[in-house]
Amino acid sequence: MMINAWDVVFFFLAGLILLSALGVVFIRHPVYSALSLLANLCVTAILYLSLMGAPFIAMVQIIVYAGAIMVFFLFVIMLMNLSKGEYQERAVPWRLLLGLGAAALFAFQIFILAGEWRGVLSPGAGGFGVKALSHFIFTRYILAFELVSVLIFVAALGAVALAKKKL
Amino acid sequence: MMVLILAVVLIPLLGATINGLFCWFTKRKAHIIAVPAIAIPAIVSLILLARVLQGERFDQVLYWWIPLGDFRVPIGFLLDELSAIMITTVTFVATWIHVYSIGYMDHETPRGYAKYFCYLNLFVFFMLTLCLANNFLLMFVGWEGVGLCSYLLIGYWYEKASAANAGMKAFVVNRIGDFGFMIGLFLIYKHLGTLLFSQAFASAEQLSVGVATLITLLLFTGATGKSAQIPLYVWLPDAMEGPTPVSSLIHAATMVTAGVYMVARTHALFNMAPLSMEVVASIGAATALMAATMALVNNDLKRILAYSTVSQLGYMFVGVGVGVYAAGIFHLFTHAFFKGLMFLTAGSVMHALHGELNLQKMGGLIKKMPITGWTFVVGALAIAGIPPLAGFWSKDEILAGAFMGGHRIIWAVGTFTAFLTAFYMFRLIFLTFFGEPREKHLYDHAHESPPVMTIPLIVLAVGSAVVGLLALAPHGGIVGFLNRTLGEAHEAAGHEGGLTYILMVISVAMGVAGVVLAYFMYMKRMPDPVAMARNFRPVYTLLYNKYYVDEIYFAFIVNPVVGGSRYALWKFVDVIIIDGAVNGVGRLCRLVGGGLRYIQTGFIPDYAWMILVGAVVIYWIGRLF
Amino acid sequence: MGVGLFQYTVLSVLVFLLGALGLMIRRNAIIMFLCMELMLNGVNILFMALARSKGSVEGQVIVLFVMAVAAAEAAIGMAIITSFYRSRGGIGVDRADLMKW
Amino acid sequence: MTGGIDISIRPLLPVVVLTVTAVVVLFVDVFSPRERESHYGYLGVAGIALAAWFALGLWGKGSLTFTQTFITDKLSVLTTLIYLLIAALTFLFSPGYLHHEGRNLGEYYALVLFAVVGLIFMTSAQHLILFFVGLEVLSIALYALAGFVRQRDLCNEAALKYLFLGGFSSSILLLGLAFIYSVTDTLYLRGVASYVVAHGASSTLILGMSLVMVGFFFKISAAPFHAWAPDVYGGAPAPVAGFMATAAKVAVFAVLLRFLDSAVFPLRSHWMAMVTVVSVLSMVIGNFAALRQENIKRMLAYSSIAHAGYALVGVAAASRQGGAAVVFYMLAYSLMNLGAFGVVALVGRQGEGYVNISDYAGLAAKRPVLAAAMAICLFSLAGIPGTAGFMGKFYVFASGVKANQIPLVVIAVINSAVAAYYYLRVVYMMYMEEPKEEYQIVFHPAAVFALLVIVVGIFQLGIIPGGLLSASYSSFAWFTF
Repeated sequence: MMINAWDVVFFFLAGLILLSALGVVFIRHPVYSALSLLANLCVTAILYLSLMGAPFIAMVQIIVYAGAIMVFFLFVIMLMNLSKGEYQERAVPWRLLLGLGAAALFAFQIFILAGEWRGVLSPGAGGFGVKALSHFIFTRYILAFELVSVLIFVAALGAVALAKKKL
Repeated sequence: MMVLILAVVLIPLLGATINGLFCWFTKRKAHIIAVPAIAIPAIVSLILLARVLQGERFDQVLYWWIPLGDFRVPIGFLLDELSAIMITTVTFVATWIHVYSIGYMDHETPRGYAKYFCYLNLFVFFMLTLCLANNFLLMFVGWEGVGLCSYLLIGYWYEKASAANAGMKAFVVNRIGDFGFMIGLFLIYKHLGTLLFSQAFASAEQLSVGVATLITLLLFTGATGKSAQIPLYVWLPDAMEGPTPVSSLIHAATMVTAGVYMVARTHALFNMAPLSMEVVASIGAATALMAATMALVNNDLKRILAYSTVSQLGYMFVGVGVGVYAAGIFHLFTHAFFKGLMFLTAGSVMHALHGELNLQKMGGLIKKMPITGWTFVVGALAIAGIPPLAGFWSKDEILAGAFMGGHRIIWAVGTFTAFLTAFYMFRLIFLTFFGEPREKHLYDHAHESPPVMTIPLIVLAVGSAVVGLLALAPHGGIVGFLNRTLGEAHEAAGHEGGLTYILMVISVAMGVAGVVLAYFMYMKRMPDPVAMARNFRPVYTLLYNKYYVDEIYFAFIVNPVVGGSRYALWKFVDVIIIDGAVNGVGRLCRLVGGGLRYIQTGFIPDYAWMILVGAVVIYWIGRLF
Repeated sequence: MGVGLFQYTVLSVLVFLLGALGLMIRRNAIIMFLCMELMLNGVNILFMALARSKGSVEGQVIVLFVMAVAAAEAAIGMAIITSFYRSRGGIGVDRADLMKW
Repeated sequence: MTGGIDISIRPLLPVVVLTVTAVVVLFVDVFSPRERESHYGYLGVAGIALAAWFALGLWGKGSLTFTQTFITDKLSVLTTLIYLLIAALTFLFSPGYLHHEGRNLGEYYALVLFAVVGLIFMTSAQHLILFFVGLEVLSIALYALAGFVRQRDLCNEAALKYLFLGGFSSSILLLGLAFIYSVTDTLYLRGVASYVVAHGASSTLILGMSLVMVGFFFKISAAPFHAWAPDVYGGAPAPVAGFMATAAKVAVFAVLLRFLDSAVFPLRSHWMAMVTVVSVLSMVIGNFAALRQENIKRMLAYSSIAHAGYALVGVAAASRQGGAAVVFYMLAYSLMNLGAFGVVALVGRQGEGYVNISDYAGLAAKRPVLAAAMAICLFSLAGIPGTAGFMGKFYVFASGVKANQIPLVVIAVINSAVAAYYYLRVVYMMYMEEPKEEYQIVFHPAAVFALLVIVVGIFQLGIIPGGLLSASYSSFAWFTF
């Protein structure tokens, strides 16, 4: 059986994604944890770009997630200027075990269905352009798209109401 | 006729609304609203009864309460022989109890006074709804409503912790019974597709015996709660914490009989389920006996009456259980008079003695309060089954029905209970009204109650004396009248034949024996020969000559019964098993609740864990089915 | 056997579950929030893979919506965490213990 | 490219009005002096009234617009009216409360209005992504509202808990959507159903369905996804807790019914089992935990878990009657819960220092009207006949019986018998205990008016429920079950 070069890319990226995800979960310091998530999001964007032919989504992922949201997170972390004692959590083994157990159960129930996922992904570029995307957004998803504007507005409104210094 | 029925139901509601909303205005004048609000329906009920006597019936839907497709529940009323008797009884007794309350409650705060009458009227409204409903759901509304009013009225003197707790207990125990009723009601809807009495009973014969048994047993569960039968009777003695007129109206004359009424009303279903009938009769007999034995040893005036009520309700269930529905309802009818009367006299005694209820502190009160005393004696004679007073006729009817129906054991239990009934009632009388006063200062302050209280006593005493004679009215008397609705019971239960008279003699003898025994036990030791010998000379001389027999009887029967009831029944069965079970369920619930609190750690990661595991569980449940 | 939907689904579910695990074992509110973003990212991977395997761009459109939702949640989430930090002087969720039982 | 879009503004009118009102409130907030702040509530109520008028105009005029993603049917109109009623009542309760807390800001009213927008989109959505975005609008507004009195520690805690658990559950829901999409190629509700009819069920689809239902169950606070509810309702400002406990629940029940019916009805043997188990767990856990609560808000929260369980009996019936019963029950439940939380808001006073059941001792002697309103709400919650709560329960249970769910109904009836205990404990406190101290309750006329509306509603639904019952019944006319 020949090993496809694209498969190697996939497993490499998947490994990086999982590794950085592990980093998010297990790194103690919030800043490094956040950076790990940043790495995770960037690698995911590369995955979208390289294997799924979705350059637009990849860009949005980088700009919105990595650019805006992550900077926001980091900003808040810096703002709080946490002392070492605050982020040094004691590891609670039984909680870890219980959590792992629950996650394992959940993974088990999902992975036993593997036989039902037979779709094949042809790797590489040549996906959909922005035009195809926008077609969907402005037909089937137009109402949802409009609603997203309300969503963002509500989030901003709520954030201001909760966090503004003087109100 | 519709207008009259609506008047009967709605006028008490109107009274309650006025006193409820404007209690700050009506205050001490609340009775001016409340008494007519119940007296007018009483008069209207008599008119309705007269029209029913002429053969009129009424069964009509006012409007569709739930008007959907095949699921339709109306608000509608049914007036037939059964409900006519019920509403007449309820309104008549309630009227006099309202009048009595004017005197009894005059120490209350003005607003409390108005509130009291508001609750009382509201209660009558729900009771009449219960009696006049033409479908199960409306009946259930009345059923829960009387429970609610009972809760409010038992807890009326809420400053007393015991009163407030008793109210709570009554409500919760009643709810346990109600859930049986509600499930029974759902099963009726499921199997018969209707909740209307007329349709349900007409198609009752389609039910299989098993389903009918299940339904009737569930309905009977409701009845045991409301009518204080084993095992749900525990609330009734505690309910005596309420004002005495309330005990009289709700916990003796009307609400507690709702279960009996319901069983009689649904007799078409019970007829389909012989097993349920057996259960009803057996529980009724067991309750009658057990409550009577417990009454033997109690020293609390109202509690004795409460146990006596439980016991008499047991009789009524024996009646409906052995199939002589009319006799059960007849006993309900007479019982309303004499038990209402006895509670009111007890209230009168309390009123005179500043709330004292202990028999051992009383004695000789008849000299101070002759009307109260003698009316009580009338009531006691009635309950003891001494002819020609009311209780004799109805109790005899039930016992004869049981015997003729082949329920010999139940008959024997009932007859023995009749003996006990007479005994404890006269023990109460002798200790309270006769003999030497045991607490001098209480005695000295005792006084007869004002006329507003004594007139209702006299009226009800006359009622207790004469209503039994309705049994002798033409066309089969009241029983024949009720049988127009309830259907002829066993053919064998006819009134002819020597056997009937033999049974009658036996039950009278039992009653007399009880009275006599009580006399010897409680008067002989503290003789007041002048008064007693004059009043009871024939009985006195008769029994005096058989002294040793009585002594043996006492040693071998009464002592074991008394001792047994004290230690085995009251201490063990009542306090530990039944009270324990009912309270234990409550405690268990609270314990489970306490345990459940600990999964609520307040820690977000734990909650997230619960959600994830819950998701797994839900998925597997869905997948496996 | 090339890389197919199966591998992508496994990847996405693993990322999702790592996020969930983080929510279940961490106590630092900000890191828990990062883990929530991780969960959403996991779902995104699945939607992207579905878009690819079905040859329909719809999955990608959904991803855009999920990103918008994530951004909104981040805004409100940071506000709440800031507010919490102000009132409790820290962001350990074990400080949120006034309400239990 | 334009052929596929059918834009029609009429069905959106209520939403548009609400959005505009929210923006107007914010503008007024900017340009108004601080003293006139209490008028936002009335402005909001006016907007709600206008929206309700437009919504009423849609009754009976069904439409399916925006490339079949937005449906206007009787169910959505009826529930829209219910949300508007809830929001209006919340607005009547809020000004007094917020004024005391020094947080009577335009943002509050705008957030509530936006939450209603989210609710309307959720119930009208025929496409699961539209539903999801609507759900998020609602959730984010509620996160902010839960922590709105930000100087109070409890509020912050409530907001934090709701944020994390809400986010967690909506991620799970989203994963479920992904699985459903992977199987059926569509996220239209009807599309899912036609796929199942054509191709049969697969385990992945059941997985997706169960994950989506976890999201629903979380929002209606059904056990075992209920753990957030007591903490969040207990910590959130009382009017907000009332709003969360009612509006969101009504909406999610409506969506649950829509989803189960339109999308996965062919899988009913699977979801009926799930709903049944969740229903039993909710009733038992909610009731038994409520028995031991000393804090009245937490008690009401646990009771709302139990009520979700009762209403799920109607869902498990999987019948038209069951659906109608659930909608009816939800309105009844909303009224009585809003009333109870409204009284809590009034009695709690500034800082909600008085939210223990023992703080209600003797309320009846000092504040008879307030106590009477509370007692009526509690009696209704306990299911005393003559009140809305009884009628709702009866109708739900009857539909369960009809659908042969006898054991479930038996459990439900037993539970409602147990429940009487803890509701009556509060009544007992109010009417049968001596007052501990002077009650300094500032009556706000708007709040009293709201209580009046609620009490009248409770009796109206309990005594003459016919109109609403037929309305909710007809709102399921096109339902296949």
